Amino acid sequence: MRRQLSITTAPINETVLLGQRSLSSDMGAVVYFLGVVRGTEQNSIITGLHYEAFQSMAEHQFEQIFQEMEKRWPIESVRLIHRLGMLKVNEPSLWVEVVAPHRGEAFAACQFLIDEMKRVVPIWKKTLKPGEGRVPRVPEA
Amino acid sequence: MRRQLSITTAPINETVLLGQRSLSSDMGAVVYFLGVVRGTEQNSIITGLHYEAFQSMAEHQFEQIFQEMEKRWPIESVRLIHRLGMLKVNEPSLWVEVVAPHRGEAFAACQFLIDEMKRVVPIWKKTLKPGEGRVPRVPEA
Amino acid sequence: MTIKVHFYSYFKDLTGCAEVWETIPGGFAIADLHQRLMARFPRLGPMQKSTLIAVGVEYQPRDYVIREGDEISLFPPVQGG
Amino acid sequence: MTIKVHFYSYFKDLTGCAEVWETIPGGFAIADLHQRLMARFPRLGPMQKSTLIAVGVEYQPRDYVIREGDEISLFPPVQGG
Repeated sequence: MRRQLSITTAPINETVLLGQRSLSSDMGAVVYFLGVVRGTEQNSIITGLHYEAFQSMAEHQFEQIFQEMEKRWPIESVRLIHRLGMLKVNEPSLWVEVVAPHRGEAFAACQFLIDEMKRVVPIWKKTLKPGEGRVPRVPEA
Repeated sequence: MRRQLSITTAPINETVLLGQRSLSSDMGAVVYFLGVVRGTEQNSIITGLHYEAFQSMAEHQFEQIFQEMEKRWPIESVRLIHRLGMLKVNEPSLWVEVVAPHRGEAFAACQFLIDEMKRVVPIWKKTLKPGEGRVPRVPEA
Repeated sequence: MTIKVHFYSYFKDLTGCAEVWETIPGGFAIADLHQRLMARFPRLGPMQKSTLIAVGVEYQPRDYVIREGDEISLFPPVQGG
Repeated sequence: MTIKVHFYSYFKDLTGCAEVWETIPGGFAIADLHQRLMARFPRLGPMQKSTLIAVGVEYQPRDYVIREGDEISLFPPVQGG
């Protein structure tokens, strides 16, 4: 299983990523997930999100998830890009591509990857609210 | 729920489709599915597939699936393109996009749409094998 | 009455045509029409169990009674995607 | 021994720093270090139950015994995506 991982402050360029796709003739299914910054967070209006990572651990944890995916499904390749830094509403924060022979395994593997990411990969977000330069990081008691 | 449906002999242009995406600020998840012609069909090498539709019924059946999706999930938009005619190996035959507030509903709705399509939408494929101009349409007994 | 019947996918090869007209009595159900067509086109016989039948753009059960102006379509299991 | 401790996300605000050094005795477990840090930075206390702790780039259980050269990280629940 090929893997490509990027945890980066550079914007996600979907068109460039599509152009770099490689697919052998046995592959019949490609699933993409795009996570986008929403304009509300816990029912409050926000203007953006700031993402931070513990980079080396995040990369290691993603690699462990990739290894588990490889054991479970006959996936040809996985690519994942996670944005860091300040993102505006409507900007993509996460882009995932899974290439597999059939759709069942492509969907299952893509969802597994995102579920596991949300469980173990050390990335955090802070909300930016209207009128604030930066919100306090500490959640209210 | 906005919908866009195209059952067409024109090639699927993913870049153009991405450029036409519209996403309100409440939407946090976009799921894409791309179905691609594989180089084998029932363990035989093929060079391509020819897709045929009962067009008016296919459009009606898709519309019924869209209505069911709309009832079940808070989807903002669905777009689906299905190719017809002769497709080579590695060419996309199906492109689906589902935009929703969260990933759970986006994945569920996208999979529901494809599963239902495979159950009720009148589209058929014929395999084209190496050395053949066109394969016989009748399956072997 | 006389109704139009369409064939799709390899049913066109089995029957040698994309559409035919059938003259049927009043009260004829889809199941009756299917029997009539299998008699006329014997190669449809082996596909009996898996044949899908629509009236216009909707699937209909075997006991649906055909009405004047209905267009009936017969086809094998669908394979989109 | 003296070990390095890192804080991430709003734990940096709760402690006022991104990393600190702690001198600990041999046989000290992660649970012991966590108690020590909550005494030193009382605002970590309310987060005790949800605090995640890693050694290097791996999560470790509370009874993991800290070794010379280990780098320990404390952070709140992760929120990628």
